[in-house]
Amino acid sequence: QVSNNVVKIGVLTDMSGTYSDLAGPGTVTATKMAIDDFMANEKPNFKVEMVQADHQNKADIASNKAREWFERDGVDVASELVTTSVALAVMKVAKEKDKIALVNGSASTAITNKDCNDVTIHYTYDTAALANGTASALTKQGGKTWYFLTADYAFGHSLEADAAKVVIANGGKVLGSVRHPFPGSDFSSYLLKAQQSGAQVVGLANAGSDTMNSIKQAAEFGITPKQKLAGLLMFLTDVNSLGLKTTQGMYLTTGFYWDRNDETRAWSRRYFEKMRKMPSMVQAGQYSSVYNYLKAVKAVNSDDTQKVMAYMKKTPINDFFAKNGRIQANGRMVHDMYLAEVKKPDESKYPWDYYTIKATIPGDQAFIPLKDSTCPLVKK
Amino acid sequence: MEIFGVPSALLGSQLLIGLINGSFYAILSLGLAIIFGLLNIINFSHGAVYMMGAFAAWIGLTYFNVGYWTSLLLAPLLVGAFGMVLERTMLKKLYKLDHLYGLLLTFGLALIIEGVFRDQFGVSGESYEVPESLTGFIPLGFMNLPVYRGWVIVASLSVCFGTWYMIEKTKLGAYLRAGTENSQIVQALGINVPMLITFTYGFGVALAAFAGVLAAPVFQVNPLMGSNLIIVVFAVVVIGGMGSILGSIFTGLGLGLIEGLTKVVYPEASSVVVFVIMVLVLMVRPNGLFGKS
Amino acid sequence: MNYTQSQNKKLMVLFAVLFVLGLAAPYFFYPTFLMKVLCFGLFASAFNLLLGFVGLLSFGHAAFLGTAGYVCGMLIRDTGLSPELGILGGTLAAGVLGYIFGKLAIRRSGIYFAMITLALAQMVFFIVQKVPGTGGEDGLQGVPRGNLFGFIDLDNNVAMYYLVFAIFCFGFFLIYRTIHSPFGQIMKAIRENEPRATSLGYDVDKFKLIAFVISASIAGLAGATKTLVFQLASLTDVHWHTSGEVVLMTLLGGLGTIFGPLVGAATIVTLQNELADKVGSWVTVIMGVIFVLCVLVFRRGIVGEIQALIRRSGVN
Amino acid sequence: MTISTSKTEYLRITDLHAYYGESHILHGVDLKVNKGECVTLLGRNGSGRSTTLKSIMGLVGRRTGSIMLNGTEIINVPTHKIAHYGVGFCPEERAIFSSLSTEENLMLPPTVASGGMTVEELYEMFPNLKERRNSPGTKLSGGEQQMLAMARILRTGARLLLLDEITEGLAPVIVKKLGEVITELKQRGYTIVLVEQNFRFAAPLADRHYVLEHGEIIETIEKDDLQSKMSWLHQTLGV
Amino acid sequence: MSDYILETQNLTKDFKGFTAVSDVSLKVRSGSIHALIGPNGAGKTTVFNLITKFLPATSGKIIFKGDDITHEPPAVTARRGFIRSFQISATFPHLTALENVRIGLQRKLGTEFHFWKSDKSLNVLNDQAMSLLESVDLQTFASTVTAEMPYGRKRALEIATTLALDPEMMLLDEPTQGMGQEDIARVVELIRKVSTNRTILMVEHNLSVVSNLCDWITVLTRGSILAEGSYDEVSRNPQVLEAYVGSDDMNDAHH
Ligand SMILES: Nc1ncnc2c1ncn2[C@@H]1O[C@H](COP(=O)(O)OP(=O)(O)OP(=O)(O)O)[C@@H](O)[C@H]1O
Ligand SMILES: Nc1ncnc2c1ncn2[C@@H]1O[C@H](COP(=O)(O)OP(=O)(O)OP(=O)(O)O)[C@@H](O)[C@H]1O
Ligand SMILES: CC(C)C[C@H](N)C(=O)O
Ligand SMILES: [Mg+2]
Ligand SMILES: [Mg+2]
Repeated sequence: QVSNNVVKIGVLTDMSGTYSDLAGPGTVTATKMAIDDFMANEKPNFKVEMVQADHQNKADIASNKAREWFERDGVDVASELVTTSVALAVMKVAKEKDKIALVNGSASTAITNKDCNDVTIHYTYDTAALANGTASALTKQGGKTWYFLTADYAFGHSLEADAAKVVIANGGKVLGSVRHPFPGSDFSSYLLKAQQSGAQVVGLANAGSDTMNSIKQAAEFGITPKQKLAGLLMFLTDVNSLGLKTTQGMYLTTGFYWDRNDETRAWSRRYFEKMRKMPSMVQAGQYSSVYNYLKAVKAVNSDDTQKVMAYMKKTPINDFFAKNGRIQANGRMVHDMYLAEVKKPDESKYPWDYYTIKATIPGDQAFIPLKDSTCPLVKK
Repeated sequence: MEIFGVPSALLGSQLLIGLINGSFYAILSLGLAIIFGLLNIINFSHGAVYMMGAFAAWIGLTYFNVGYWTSLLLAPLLVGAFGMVLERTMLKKLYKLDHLYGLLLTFGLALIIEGVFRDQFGVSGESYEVPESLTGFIPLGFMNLPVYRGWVIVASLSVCFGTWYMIEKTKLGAYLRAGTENSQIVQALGINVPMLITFTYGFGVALAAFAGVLAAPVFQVNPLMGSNLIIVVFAVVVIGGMGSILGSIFTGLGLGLIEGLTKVVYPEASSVVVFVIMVLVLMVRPNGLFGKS
Repeated sequence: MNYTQSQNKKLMVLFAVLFVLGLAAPYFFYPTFLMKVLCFGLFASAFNLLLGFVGLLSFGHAAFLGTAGYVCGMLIRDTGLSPELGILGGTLAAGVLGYIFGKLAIRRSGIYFAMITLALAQMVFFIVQKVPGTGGEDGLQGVPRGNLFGFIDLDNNVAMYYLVFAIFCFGFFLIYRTIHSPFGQIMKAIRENEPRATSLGYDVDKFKLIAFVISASIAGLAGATKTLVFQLASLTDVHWHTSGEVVLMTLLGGLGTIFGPLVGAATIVTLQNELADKVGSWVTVIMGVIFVLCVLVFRRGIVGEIQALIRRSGVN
Repeated sequence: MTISTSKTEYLRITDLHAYYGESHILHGVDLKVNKGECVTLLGRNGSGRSTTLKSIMGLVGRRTGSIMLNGTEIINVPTHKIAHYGVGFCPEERAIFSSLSTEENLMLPPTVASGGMTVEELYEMFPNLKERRNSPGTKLSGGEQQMLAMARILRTGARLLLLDEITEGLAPVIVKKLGEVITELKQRGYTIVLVEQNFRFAAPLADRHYVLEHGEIIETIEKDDLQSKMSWLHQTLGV
Repeated sequence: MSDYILETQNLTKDFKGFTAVSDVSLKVRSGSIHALIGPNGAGKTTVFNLITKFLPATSGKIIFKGDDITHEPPAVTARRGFIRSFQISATFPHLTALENVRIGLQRKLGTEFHFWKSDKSLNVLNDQAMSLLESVDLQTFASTVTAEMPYGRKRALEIATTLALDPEMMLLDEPTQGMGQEDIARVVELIRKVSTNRTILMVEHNLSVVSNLCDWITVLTRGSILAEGSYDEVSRNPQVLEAYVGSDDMNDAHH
């Protein structure tokens, strides 16, 4: 009963902008891998097609494209959707057209809280999980006073707020914060403020090139190593381009690390063959979410949104990406997160050998518990 | 001691930082002003060539083991030569037309250059280390000034004032200024204007590339590093007075300072303050601070 | 005289043909795409009124598009106004903003005019980003289309299309009329020789200001309509890239031609739509190449080149 | 100033056509100037006199034909090189540079040969310029700019002067002075092509007059034949 | 009301320490043709610019028909019937000759701001425009785009456009500059023709034109008035001869 006997997956991502390294073309490749693997392993009686588009991090382009896909092209699911504004816009269209949104790159907890809906799955990570990993680890290690450098937009605010909550909950104190325009290039004056504040930890509630420039300049002004820098959101790609010399010793939280076990290594090597880069958590999450979506379609033998969503929400996820992952009523995919420390240059033995996994944060500690969700779908 | 509720030490350090950023603005807007002056072209690709300068340094170091100091000389030369090729093959055809066309062409070029670099190097960019000889701090009392940042100020101020001197006080500069107004007649008076134009464009581009090399150790070397900057640099040139050399230097430094202050008082507005100033200045002085009517 | 009369007749025939095509279009093309083209076509036409016929390069036109979009969206979503009133409100807001911009910028000329409009638009961007209720980076999402005059359901794409088409025709006609009016005649004179027009006793600034407000209002009309179509207003609409894009659309289509901006808008919108998915990150490179070619080879723009071609073959 | 030098051919133009874009302006101009001679180009507005001078300098879009300067073909030589061959051009729009002071304007063109006038001589000739030497070029009055444009090329040592309407807008007292200057230049062996409306000024200076109409030379009048052609000139040009 | 339509009182203009016009008190009699002559740099153009408010005066007053207009904006002054021409020809190059003149006429129609009206509503002005073109002998050029007209004809067109406003007073800055003899004669005739019932103030170097046309002459040197009077008076003034002509016969200065 799959309509037209084709399941159409749309990959809507940032193909050329700031997030194109951590998501972008890599997620397209991951999607193709998922489809190919699914076809080979599960031998379904329907066809699977993929379409892709570049949303350039613009909510309007994304919403247009999604509308066009759903209305005209018979796309069943819009996936990846990096950056929160894009995700929120596409979620609205998906809801209106009764199609599915699989969110991977975006971070904001709003997706499964006040802006949640019943056609969305937020898969890879969110700001709460990041805060619960990095912020709590550092506070527990004795970094009791914090100063935040925050990108002045929804994502930054959300990350700062979540991290501050965790710091305070662990007995720490937030000495202040400064909001910088997004995107920025010179962070020295904010870093000086952070320095002047005397905080033990400087929390970077930003992402991408903002984080990278902050880290680099912090070293230049001698902020590190006197004060500790916490990159609240750092991807493997960021570490790769900054280099270990600059990032060594930093803590970060990730939903996936390629070199964690044999299963992750096996998949990542296959990915590497195609992209000549190791996957970020977003790219791995994209594969996993698409694969599991297709499995659900096959299981219910329908691409009907409600049926598929219902099946996915009740079926645990077990693959190289997640063990015992489950999708909550609000659309949040709950799985283990990992606290990683960046290796020193001389500890790194082979290419892409960047992290030491310090701890596994169990899913229910990493993500906001369902009872605390502000999502209207969650019946209290 | 406190000023505006800000400790004066913090204020001092912020002003100094502002000055450092201002020196980037100054070199970039200087190049833009020179190009606008003689070619009547608003060089939208200025940000892209700045980025190319930074990448030239990075590529030099990574693949050819060319050090910082050599790059500081070599990158502007290479990128400048690239600029000259652009001028010879494309810009040349636009001189008789409205400004608009030059702006669009260079806008297109910027898209191409940035696109190609993005495809080659990705958007996260690359890291370039501060050269060994310029690491460390100068303790100033109210802050530790990284030696490298100090060097940035020194280098850019020398380049700016050297350029100013060349243009305002030498014969070559007189040719340039005259060529700015009526290149046909200057040529009829016996000066090789096409060559002059090509070199001027090359020089302006080289200045941007020089700024790029200076910036490489401070900022992440990134294909989009210039496109974020270019609008602000435009604003600097306009506030200083289009085509005015001294104007762009002083305005660049001044705006750096003002931006620095804004970052202390109301950091979110630091990206818009330059535009507020631009409107205010143009209300009072329609041709910019140093512009001629 | 005869020549222009026959020209006029041809133009009228062309208008009629295009009108019929416009009516039939949603049955052949994807309506949402057509609506986007019409909105940007109107926006570019409004811009062209200023640059192509008055000679003022505004580099901040996105401010009008965006402000109207946000105002319209907020009126409809947050105060529950009907779509027609929302659009009206957005258009008025853009007109008022145009008056303010105009007052501040009109005395400057050339590149200074362009830059001061850019600066003002950057401030608008900043304000839109900061003001509560706009949704900041996320944009103003979830604007309901509602019912036109209380009974036409705009969630129906075809109904929505005809509304957009009607709005486009209205705006387009207003621009055409303005160009070919007594006012337009003086505007032309001012563009050709400003000091002379002053010396003939015309208050040049006032003319420019009126033209600016008309252009801003129509840009606003386009922006408000766009918000209704996409049910969303975002920072892109007020970003300087959009101001730049409209320059490109106008130029690519043919500066100072009646249909150029529409053709340019259609071309760019199509390119962005179709190309982005096929070539991935090379899209910016390809766009760049198109602009470079357009400037170096087809300077008159698409419509301008076609006109020149017709004129040449007509002469021979 | 021997007879032989004054008879050497210095400039010869053969079948010169010039175009601005699509409009064909000169339709086969032929003329020649010997060393040390002064010739004028006469004609109504728009007859192509300025275009002839600009064609010699290579300032016109497209040209065909031949321009021989002192035995060298220069039609395909870039403008700045022509100047270096010793041609000084005083354009009708004066083209004084506003970002340069009067003195910088004066000093701008490179010296192309020895024997040009010194700055002192020039200031003596045009005292207005001396007085305003430090003020920006375009702040000069119309007439002062005209003087400066003329003075500028006298400094360089150029031996062939192309002068376009140099008396335009000048007070009679200066016009008279310019007449004396040209006489003196001729004595010094300069070759001069003069485009003039002011026939009263040009007539006594010229060795030969070329009359242009619609981009063609319709008449050549030697100095000695001037009297007899006066009424014809009156008719065609209204002088 | 005095006989003088325009008066300046102690008009002075300083350019950063350089006094281009100093203390000029000029009186222009209604209905006369008044010439302003003087050596280069005397300040003639500057006086013009001051009177037409293209430059602000440093000090002094400008009085037009008894009203002090010193600080009025230029367009307002123009609407008083006080129109200037420019030293370089000032037409609207891409409009036809007829349209050029119509621009002048349109103001009287009062529809200049009507952007919602069709431009066909301007056709009522065509007859009037045509007759103005005839008055300067340009009827054959009516539908020619101005850029394609010969220089002399452009000057004539400019005058026709100015006449369309039916000005009481016209200021002409070197109206014959750059013209051939034939055109000069035509323009002189034209000026004479339009001067009926009007006042004309002109700057002119061509003394034959001045002697031919002008009722009254003011000679400026170094920013101040050196002499005033009829052509005969002025041309006999030895100071004028020395400063302006450089010989003892004014007739030497005729072209
Ligand atoms: N840049 C140009 N583009 C197009 N046509 C031109 C250009 N310059 C001159 N012309 C045309 O060329 C013709 C000859 O002009 P030219 O300047 O040589 O005349 P002239 O004899 O010097 O007259 P004038 O007294 O006006 O200086 C005129 O018809 C003029 O309109
Ligand atoms: N804006 C200005 N700044 C400084 N000096 C100026 C300015 N305008 C004119 N001058 C000077 O004032 C004097 C008078 O200039 P003006 O143009 O009025 O002369 P003019 O009498 O019209 O001369 P001409 O007959 O040569 O056109 C000149 O010496 C000139 O250099
Ligand atoms: C780092 C980014 C992928 C996150 C994105 N900026 C967001 O808003 O969710
Ligand atoms: Mg001429
Ligand atoms: Mg003058």
